[in-house]
Amino acid sequence: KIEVAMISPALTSTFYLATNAGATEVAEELGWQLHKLAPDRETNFMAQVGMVEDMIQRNVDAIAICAINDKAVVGAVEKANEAGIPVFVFNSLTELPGGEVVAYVGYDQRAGGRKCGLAAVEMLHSKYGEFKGKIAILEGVPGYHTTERKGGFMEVLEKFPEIEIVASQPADWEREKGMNVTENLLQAIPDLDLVFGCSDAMAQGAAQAARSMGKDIFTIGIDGNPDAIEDVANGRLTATLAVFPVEMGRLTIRAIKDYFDGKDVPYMIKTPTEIVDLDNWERIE
Amino acid sequence: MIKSSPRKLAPQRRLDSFRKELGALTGLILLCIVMSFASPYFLSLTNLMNVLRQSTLIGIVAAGMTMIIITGGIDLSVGSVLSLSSCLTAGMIIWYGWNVWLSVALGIIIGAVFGLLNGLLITQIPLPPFIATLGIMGVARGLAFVYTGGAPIYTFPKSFRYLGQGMIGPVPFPVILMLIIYVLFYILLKRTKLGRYTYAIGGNEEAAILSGIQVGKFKTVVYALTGALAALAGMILAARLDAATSVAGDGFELDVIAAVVIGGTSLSGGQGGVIGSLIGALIMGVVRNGLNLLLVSSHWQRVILGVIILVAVTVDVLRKRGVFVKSRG
Amino acid sequence: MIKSSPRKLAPQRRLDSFRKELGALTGLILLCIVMSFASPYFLSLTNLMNVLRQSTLIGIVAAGMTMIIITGGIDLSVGSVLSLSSCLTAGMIIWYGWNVWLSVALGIIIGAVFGLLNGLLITQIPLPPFIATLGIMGVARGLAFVYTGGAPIYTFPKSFRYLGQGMIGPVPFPVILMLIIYVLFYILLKRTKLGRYTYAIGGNEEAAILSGIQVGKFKTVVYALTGALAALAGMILAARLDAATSVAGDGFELDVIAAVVIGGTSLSGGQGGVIGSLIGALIMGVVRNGLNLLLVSSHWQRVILGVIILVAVTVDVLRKRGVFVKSRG
Amino acid sequence: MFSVKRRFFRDLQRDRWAVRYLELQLYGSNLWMGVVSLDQGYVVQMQGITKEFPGVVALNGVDFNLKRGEVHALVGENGAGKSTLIKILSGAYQMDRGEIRINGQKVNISSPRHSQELGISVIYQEFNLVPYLSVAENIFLGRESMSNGVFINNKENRAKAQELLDRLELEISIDDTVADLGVAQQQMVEVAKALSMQASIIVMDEPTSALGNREIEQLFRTIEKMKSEGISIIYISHRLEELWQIADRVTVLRDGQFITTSDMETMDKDQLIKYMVGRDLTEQFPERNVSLGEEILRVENLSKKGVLENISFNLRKGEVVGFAGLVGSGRTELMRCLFGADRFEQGKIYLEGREIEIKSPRDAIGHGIGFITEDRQRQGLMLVRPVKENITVTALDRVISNLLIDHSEERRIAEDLVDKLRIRTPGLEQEVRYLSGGNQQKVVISKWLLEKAKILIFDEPTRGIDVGAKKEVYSLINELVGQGVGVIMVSSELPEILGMSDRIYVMSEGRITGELGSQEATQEKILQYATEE
Ligand SMILES: Nc1ncnc2c1ncn2[C@@H]1O[C@H](COP(=O)(O)OP(=O)(O)OP(=O)(O)O)[C@@H](O)[C@H]1O
Ligand SMILES: Nc1ncnc2c1ncn2[C@@H]1O[C@H](COP(=O)(O)OP(=O)(O)OP(=O)(O)O)[C@@H](O)[C@H]1O
Ligand SMILES: [Mg+2]
Ligand SMILES: [Mg+2]
Repeated sequence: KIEVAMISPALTSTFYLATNAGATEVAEELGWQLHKLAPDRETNFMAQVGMVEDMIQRNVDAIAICAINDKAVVGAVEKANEAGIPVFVFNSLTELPGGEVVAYVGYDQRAGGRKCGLAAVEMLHSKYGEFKGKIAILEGVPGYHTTERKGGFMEVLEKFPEIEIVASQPADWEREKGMNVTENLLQAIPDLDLVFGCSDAMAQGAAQAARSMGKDIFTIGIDGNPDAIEDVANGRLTATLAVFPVEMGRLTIRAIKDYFDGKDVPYMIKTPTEIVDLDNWERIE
Repeated sequence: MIKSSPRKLAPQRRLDSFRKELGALTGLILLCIVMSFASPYFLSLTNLMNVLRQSTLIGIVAAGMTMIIITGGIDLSVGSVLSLSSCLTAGMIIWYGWNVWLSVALGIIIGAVFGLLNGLLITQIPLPPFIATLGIMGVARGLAFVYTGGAPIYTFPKSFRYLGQGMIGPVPFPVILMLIIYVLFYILLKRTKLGRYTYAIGGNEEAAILSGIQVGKFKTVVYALTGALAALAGMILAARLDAATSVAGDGFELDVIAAVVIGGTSLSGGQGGVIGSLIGALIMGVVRNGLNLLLVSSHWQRVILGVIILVAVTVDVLRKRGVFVKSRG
Repeated sequence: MIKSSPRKLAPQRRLDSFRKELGALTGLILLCIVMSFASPYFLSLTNLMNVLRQSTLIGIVAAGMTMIIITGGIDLSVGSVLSLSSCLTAGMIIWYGWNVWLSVALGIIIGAVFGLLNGLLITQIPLPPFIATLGIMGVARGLAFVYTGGAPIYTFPKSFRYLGQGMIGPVPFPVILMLIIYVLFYILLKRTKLGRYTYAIGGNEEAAILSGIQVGKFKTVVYALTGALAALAGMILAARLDAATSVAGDGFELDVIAAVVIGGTSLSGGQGGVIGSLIGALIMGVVRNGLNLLLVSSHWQRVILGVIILVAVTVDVLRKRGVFVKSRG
Repeated sequence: MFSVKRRFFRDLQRDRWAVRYLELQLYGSNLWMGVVSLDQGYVVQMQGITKEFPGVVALNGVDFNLKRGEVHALVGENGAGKSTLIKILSGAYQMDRGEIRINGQKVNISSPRHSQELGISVIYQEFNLVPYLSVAENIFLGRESMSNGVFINNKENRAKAQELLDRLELEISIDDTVADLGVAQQQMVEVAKALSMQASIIVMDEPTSALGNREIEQLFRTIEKMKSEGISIIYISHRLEELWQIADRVTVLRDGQFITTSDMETMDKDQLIKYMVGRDLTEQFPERNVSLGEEILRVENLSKKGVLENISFNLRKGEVVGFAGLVGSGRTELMRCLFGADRFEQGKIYLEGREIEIKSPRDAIGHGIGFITEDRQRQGLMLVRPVKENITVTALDRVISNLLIDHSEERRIAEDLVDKLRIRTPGLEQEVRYLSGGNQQKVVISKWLLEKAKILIFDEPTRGIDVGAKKEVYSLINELVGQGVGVIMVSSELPEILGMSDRIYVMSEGRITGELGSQEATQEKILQYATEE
């Protein structure tokens, strides 16, 4: 029986639950055994590296990992290489600076950020009939995801100098902080038009804050978690970038299967992303 | 006849003790003055209400934490208990469709039970409070994850949301709740047996035992109360966010402890009071709000919050030192 | 309180004290036996080396933390200091291209300086250790973010990577380093003035002052040492991962404190020793490793780790109670 | 003058700091002038010392002079300022005004360390040992001998410690942990520690208050020896009788004021007391006329392994039963068992004829038993809480109505007791830690007077309290027995036991070795039973 270890950064958000769910689905079809591991929090990469080492001990047949920190996991990947265990990376398309990875499965976060940026510009344009408005950004804990997503978003917005980025504040991926920060920002910037959250949870918090203060602003998140899509459907969240984590999980296991079958596995497997708003939420799984 | 030395007048002394509790108030007022000059948005009614609302969670739990710290203990588990009980309540309401208020009551009872567990570990084994609550912190957080599977539970009925989002006039309902809790805890500490014994235990546990105080019982009650408050804070948070999550309240315990200590309650036990803790919670709220209003970058916010904690407690210590100079090596 | 119990002869007493330090050893051995039955992968040489390697960070910092806890203090800032100094060192090596060992030395000095700062705040103001180090924890973490901008600094030269990845025979270099540190700290505690005074300060600070011990100085040294160890751990981590990041060591302080307490050092100060802490760190390492090997889900891992902390310290307390029966109310 | 010089040189060989001390003398000023002034003059001169605490003037222009090689007693009521004066000398407190000269040189003593360097060593009133360190480690704390300047030379320290203990004829092991020692043994360790400093000035703040006769004799022999070596001693005590035995001169303080200094020989006890309290005080043990009632307490065959063996005794209403014995004879242990603070294995306790079970202090209090502990700081008081709260803590129910504490009632009750026991405090809200030792003791006693007890256990009740207050405690005990309370009094002061008890039990090694009626009891008989194996 084939054993695969699927190591996530943490199981504290819906996202990795979804990737795990997709992976489990396919693994069960194949009759494989899937070990789903994750450290206690998304900052604990010491524990994550430890988990890779421990899985090498268990001599699993393949390791799929979404690194908390792509640089930090290289040593562990090299060890897996030495032990002859193939490594797959999911939810990232950034090449590790070392170690051999069979394939990367993920969406382009920067491109995702760009999509959100475009959506934001569109919203503001539809509101004012011209390119203007004020945007605030809610950042996650500093690191790769925040950098990429915010970076992509900014790439677009830089092209529209009339649209002002009035604030970029930390909310640590947390819904509560997203809410508190937005409440405060709405004080300082009463004519704020749009909040872009680097994750759904923060965007949802922002939306909640606006509602509680009786303000009408646009809110955009990234992830497309089921609860966020529901919020979009109910008009509580303006939009979210769906990145189809379940599909990502499925694709990861299928890639491993193809590898074992000796088929050609593309080095970069891109998963789709799509902006979900009131118009198209019904079509999203 | 032995001449008794001149007795200082009672009223002045009482004022002293009051002033001691209000020590942090000066800090709060100063901070508010600075803020209102620094940002024109600060002094608006809605912003002040925001600050209050954002301080309620820390504030509510700080009331119980104050009592724990006065007994000479500490509780690291409040953040996890907050999360676990809000998740369980959310599950009852949303997954099982139970009556809202029954679920809330059960959630608070669950919080109290975890507090009780802390108390029993601390008094019956006895484990040091730091360790007992560190263990329970892991257990409660883990159970919250196990129960929810890591996904948020969301969309509450309106009645429940009132807990976090309701307004009474211009004042948010949770703020009213917090004030009521503070009135109750003030009376509890100053006017009841439990309160008096809380000070006695922190003042000298052995003497308290030998004075016939059931130290174990009273300590346990204090932890249970705090557990209940943490659960209540969990409800308010869930109601406010319209979602209960297993990651809520991560690092919350340190904020609460900081608020209590900024408020002048000493970690060595036996001294302090709840009014100071309320002020401490408000100070933390004003600082966070202010940093947002001033659009301070995320990285610097952490630095500044750290510095504020240090400065606030330093001022408190120096103020007290004015009264009693202790020699050191 | 003066406990009465039949007097013991000197040699037996000394054996007692040794047994006390090794109390946690029984637990470690039991755990290993259980694990080797539970998982066939556990007892392999590479796995044992993994466990050792995974325990080095907690282990190294626990040596210093033990001294701090013996003085009756605590240090919450070790995780942040670990991160900050590793980021700064990484910056020196990678961004500015400075000499590797100079940068490492500077990084360790920076760690020591933050420890010193803790010590000065605690002894000169004086702030309670919990608060002083809580503040510094925020400040150091914030500075790490400010310095790196939140992005990791990566790809070290090979010479630096040796710190974390090197092997001496089958044994990882950091493990050797940890053992050396433990030998040094054992001697430091048992045979030098600093060590003796560490116990004295924790046992009765006032008596220490009145005995003419410069309590402030010695305490500060202990915090500075721990800061240096935290920085060293930061280097090892960065070298091992080949990247330094500003989020490293989040929550690390609680693991370190747990290891020290599991090892039998009491949070009330005056008692304990480093050997126990090493064993405590290994216990935590074995448990984490074991839970991974047994494929326990991350949600349950938290619960189990919490329970293990509670059980380990409970056993320790009950074992000690066999000797000293304490009355409670 | 020659002998003084020789002593300096012996010091020089004996200890390194003495060299520094000598150098200080040589270079700092004129050594030989110093020695001349030493010869006829004073090692310590304190002039116009003033120290204020918030709300209290602890010392007001006090003068104090100490001659070389003398034992100088310092007496005064509780709160007179004795401990404060010596804490200023030891560098624990800084004075507000005044001047201190050591060996004729003006000094500004800045810290305990500085004071030690000046050759002053202090045995403080409250214990200052580190509980988890061994006896040897405690003795040399801060002054360990080192080998190669890096490592502590444990062997040498232990040898030196053993030598000291032998000199004091102490039968404790140098490797014992201090926490495991009894109060008296701890006190002797403090003495050993002070001796080990080879100081030229030793201050003893109530060294005998925790000691039994045997230890006191040892201590006095040691003091004599030190005196003959030219060491000067400041000796504070409330046990006035012993002053004539040991002291050369005496200085009296009252209310922070200097009253007089005089030779011990020219002073008689009544006069001394008059100086202390400012009025005549006669009849140390007040008359008592109480007829004994029926038996209120009977203890049968109480045993606790290794500590107590087959203890049986009884107590009647209105009776004062004294428990005498050497230190460590198990009296405190027995009382703790009786009070439920410790567990015991066997034995029965009957209260008014009915067998009762006592598992915790609360049970004991519920049965009407009160216990005034011997260690006030560790077992009696909440030091950071106000006087008021300390007084009412045992009987909080009396001031609670409708679940709430009635603050004015509480104040009234507390104020009554403060007046009744003449507790010297600036107010009811003063934190107990700022009271003088004796006043702290009174607070401990007062909290048991609120609770209507049937049986009160006094463990060393007069430890550290002044003559006037002692008499008040005795009157209080009389008043209590007059109301039908049964009193058990544990005391290491034989005169007190003899003067107060209706009956005396003598304990030795955890057993009751004798029972004496008040008529037949004498010091000799008690001592004989007390040393019985
Ligand atoms: N740290 C302090 N803060 C405030 N008041 C103090 C402090 N220390 C002592 N006092 C007060 O100073 C006065 C003198 O106290 P001190 O301890 O010197 O008395 P004492 O003569 O040693 O008495 P006793 O015989 O009871 O030990 C007392 O009234 C006491 O309450
Ligand atoms: N911590 C201890 N370790 C060993 N033996 C002890 C300890 N404490 C007391 N003992 C012994 O227990 C017995 C009873 O001591 P206890 O303190 O009850 O006596 P006591 O007569 O009240 O003396 P004291 O006047 O010191 O209170 C003595 O044999 C004593 O040596
Ligand atoms: Mg005194
Ligand atoms: Mg006794």
